[in-house]
Amino acid sequence: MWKWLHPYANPEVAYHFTNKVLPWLSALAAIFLSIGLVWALVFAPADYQQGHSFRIFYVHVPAASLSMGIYFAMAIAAFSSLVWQLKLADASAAAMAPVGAAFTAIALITGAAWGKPMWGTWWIWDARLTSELILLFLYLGVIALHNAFEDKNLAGKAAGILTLVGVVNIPIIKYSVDWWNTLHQGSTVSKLGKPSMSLDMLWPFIFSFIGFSLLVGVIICLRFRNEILARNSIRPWVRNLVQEHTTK
Amino acid sequence: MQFNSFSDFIDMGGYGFYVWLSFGATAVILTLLLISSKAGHQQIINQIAKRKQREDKLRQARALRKQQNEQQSDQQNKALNEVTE
Amino acid sequence: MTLKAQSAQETEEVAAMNDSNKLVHSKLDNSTLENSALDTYSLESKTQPTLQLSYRHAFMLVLKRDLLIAMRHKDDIINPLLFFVIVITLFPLGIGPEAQTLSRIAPGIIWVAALLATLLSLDRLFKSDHLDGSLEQMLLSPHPIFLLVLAKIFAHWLITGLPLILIAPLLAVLLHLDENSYTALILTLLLGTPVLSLLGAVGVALTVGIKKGGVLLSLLVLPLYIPVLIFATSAIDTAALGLPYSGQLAIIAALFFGSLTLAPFAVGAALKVSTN
Amino acid sequence: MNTLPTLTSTSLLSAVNLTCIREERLLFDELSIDIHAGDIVQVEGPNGSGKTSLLRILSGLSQPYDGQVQYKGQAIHRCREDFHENLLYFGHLAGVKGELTAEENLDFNLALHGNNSQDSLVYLAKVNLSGFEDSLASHLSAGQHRRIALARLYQSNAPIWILDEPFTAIDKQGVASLEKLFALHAQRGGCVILTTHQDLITIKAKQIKKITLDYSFDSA
Repeated sequence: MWKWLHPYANPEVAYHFTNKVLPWLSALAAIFLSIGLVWALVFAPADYQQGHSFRIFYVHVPAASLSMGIYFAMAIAAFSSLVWQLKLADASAAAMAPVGAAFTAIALITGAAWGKPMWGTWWIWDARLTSELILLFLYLGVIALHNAFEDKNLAGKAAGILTLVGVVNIPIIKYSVDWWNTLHQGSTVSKLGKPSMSLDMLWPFIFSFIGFSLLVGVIICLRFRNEILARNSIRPWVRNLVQEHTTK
Repeated sequence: MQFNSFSDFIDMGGYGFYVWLSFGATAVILTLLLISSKAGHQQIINQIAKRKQREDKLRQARALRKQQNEQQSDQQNKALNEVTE
Repeated sequence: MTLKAQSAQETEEVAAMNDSNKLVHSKLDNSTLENSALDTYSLESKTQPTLQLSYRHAFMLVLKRDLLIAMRHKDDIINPLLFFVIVITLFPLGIGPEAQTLSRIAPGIIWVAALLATLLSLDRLFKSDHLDGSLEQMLLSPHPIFLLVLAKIFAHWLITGLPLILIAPLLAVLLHLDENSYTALILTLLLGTPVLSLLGAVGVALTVGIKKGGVLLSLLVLPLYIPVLIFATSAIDTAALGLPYSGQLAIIAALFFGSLTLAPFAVGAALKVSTN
Repeated sequence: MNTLPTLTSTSLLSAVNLTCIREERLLFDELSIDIHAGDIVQVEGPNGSGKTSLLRILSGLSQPYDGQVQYKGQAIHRCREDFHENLLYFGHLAGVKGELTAEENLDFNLALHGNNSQDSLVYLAKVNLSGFEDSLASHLSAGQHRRIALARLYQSNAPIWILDEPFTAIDKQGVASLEKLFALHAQRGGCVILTTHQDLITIKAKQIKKITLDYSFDSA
């Protein structure tokens, strides 16, 4: 596996590889997202209890699970960057943080917008929303720490350590918040239960979920490319590339 | 098709505001992120180009100084030679 | 045998050198240089067998030094404590003096104030050492970094955590905390404040090299404090109802041992990055 | 151990293909150095050329962008404790606490690095600090701080000395006796790696190996 991976550990190769992959990934993301979202907005049936507000589900749930997933991916990247000194893993972790933060913010906003008609209030200290809020803080911490260092390599290492500390803490935080929530839960709060999803609800969900995941891939690739350039700015291949771009 | 008319679609059975708020906010955030990530590429390239220019200038200045120093020392040597002669 | 030969050789050499040095140095030189050469050998041969002992030695060394520094610089102990007291007295002024309301929110207030006071005092954990270069020297010592870090964190807890615990019952009186809750309050603080110091140390270690790290520190550290806050306040609440709260205590203890084993390594790694 | 004859043949400390990038500037690229027992190495270069960075990388405080530092042929992060036992690093910052007295500072520094701290008063006298043993370091000057830190050199049994500007804020007589100490240390089979703005006076130029760092913008 290492032999296969090795050429991709070269920044130049990785840069050109991402460049090649990007158009395909973008096209796929566009196709899946448009199918998924149109299906979700227009063709999917309304929930018998929640009516058309249920359509928020097709954005909220993918965003929430992706926000968690990106953090774990970031932690894996941070781990391999710290343990095996993979500079590219470091760059990819740096590329992921803002994307994860954006999806956490989306999950929070859509959660609030869904909560208003369901619970009658924009914000409720629901266990899932609360953990999502704390996850946003963790993301913001990683991003802020990253920006605080001038040297990109140091920034990556520091943010990596914080990410790992965070990833150990996430299950604990999630458990504690769940526990806190059940302890303090009033009787009026009705949780957003897991509705038994019929197939005509499941398919648009699958499509939009894949679409969002691909979109995450696209944005991460875009940012990854930038990070590689920024980290290798003194290398001749980057200099040549810059020459090509500026003389155009 | 779940809606009879376009206005029905916009209304979303009374939940229009919330549904469109969610989808709108998502679209705005993701578009902004996408644009800034895409623009970042050109930004970084410009930055590197600028730094390269600066370095070129510095290198030129340094080469020039070296030349001048050499010329000066040459002249001094000549002067010295003349004196000793 | 070879050792002997070497040491003989060494002393000869040193003696020879001392002759040449005599002009500059005082009489003392001869004896001390010889001493140092002899020490060299005794130290080299000692390193292996006393390794275990030297772990404890290193820990005590750093602990004693930090406590000594704190004793000479008492503001560091007193200021966070004053902060803790003042924040807590602000709450009744902001909320109103009704005993019922106050006793309802007392656990939360005391714990949030304790979090903030710890946060305030965290800065001194590594900052001054980083600024005057003693942190570098510690990282370059032959002792494992986690050990030195642990000693520093323990010293920090003794200086800031312990006084909080001692003064907390007094403040609980001001807030009309339920009488059943006092032991729970002390126990949660006893188990919880070390967790605050340990997790906080990770944050400080990450931000110590940054010029304006103070605000950033709170952003990094406070989310990590949430579990401690939740379980500690819930334990106190449960105690007020007269119910057993050993479950929450057990979880806080687990958090304590978890952070005790993991945090020093994270701190060590972070310090290496910060001094880079 | 300092005078083990086998040590003189193999290199004590070696840098292999070091590359250092600071604030997106290339300070040095593919730098390789071999330092043997008995060497006195002087790192030269204009301000900002990476002298301090090099010394910090050699001591293991900083990580290079690329490359490796080896102690007796082993990467230093693989033999951290062994390497640090044999290393004395003296940086820009003296590592002296203002809240402690001169003697306490020296004692702590010595003990931290596993050296005997019994004779610390004698060493303080050697750096002209007798009479100041019991004064708090915060009452002393910057030069005195540096001298407290340098007093460690007299008791160090570490063969590798890495000293960043050891002569800053030290008077002439102090410099002379430090130079003597370096020569003695090299003779005993240690090595000294140092940066300094002034030339070494008493040590003959022949004995000194020089490494010149000159920041070049060429990025290959």
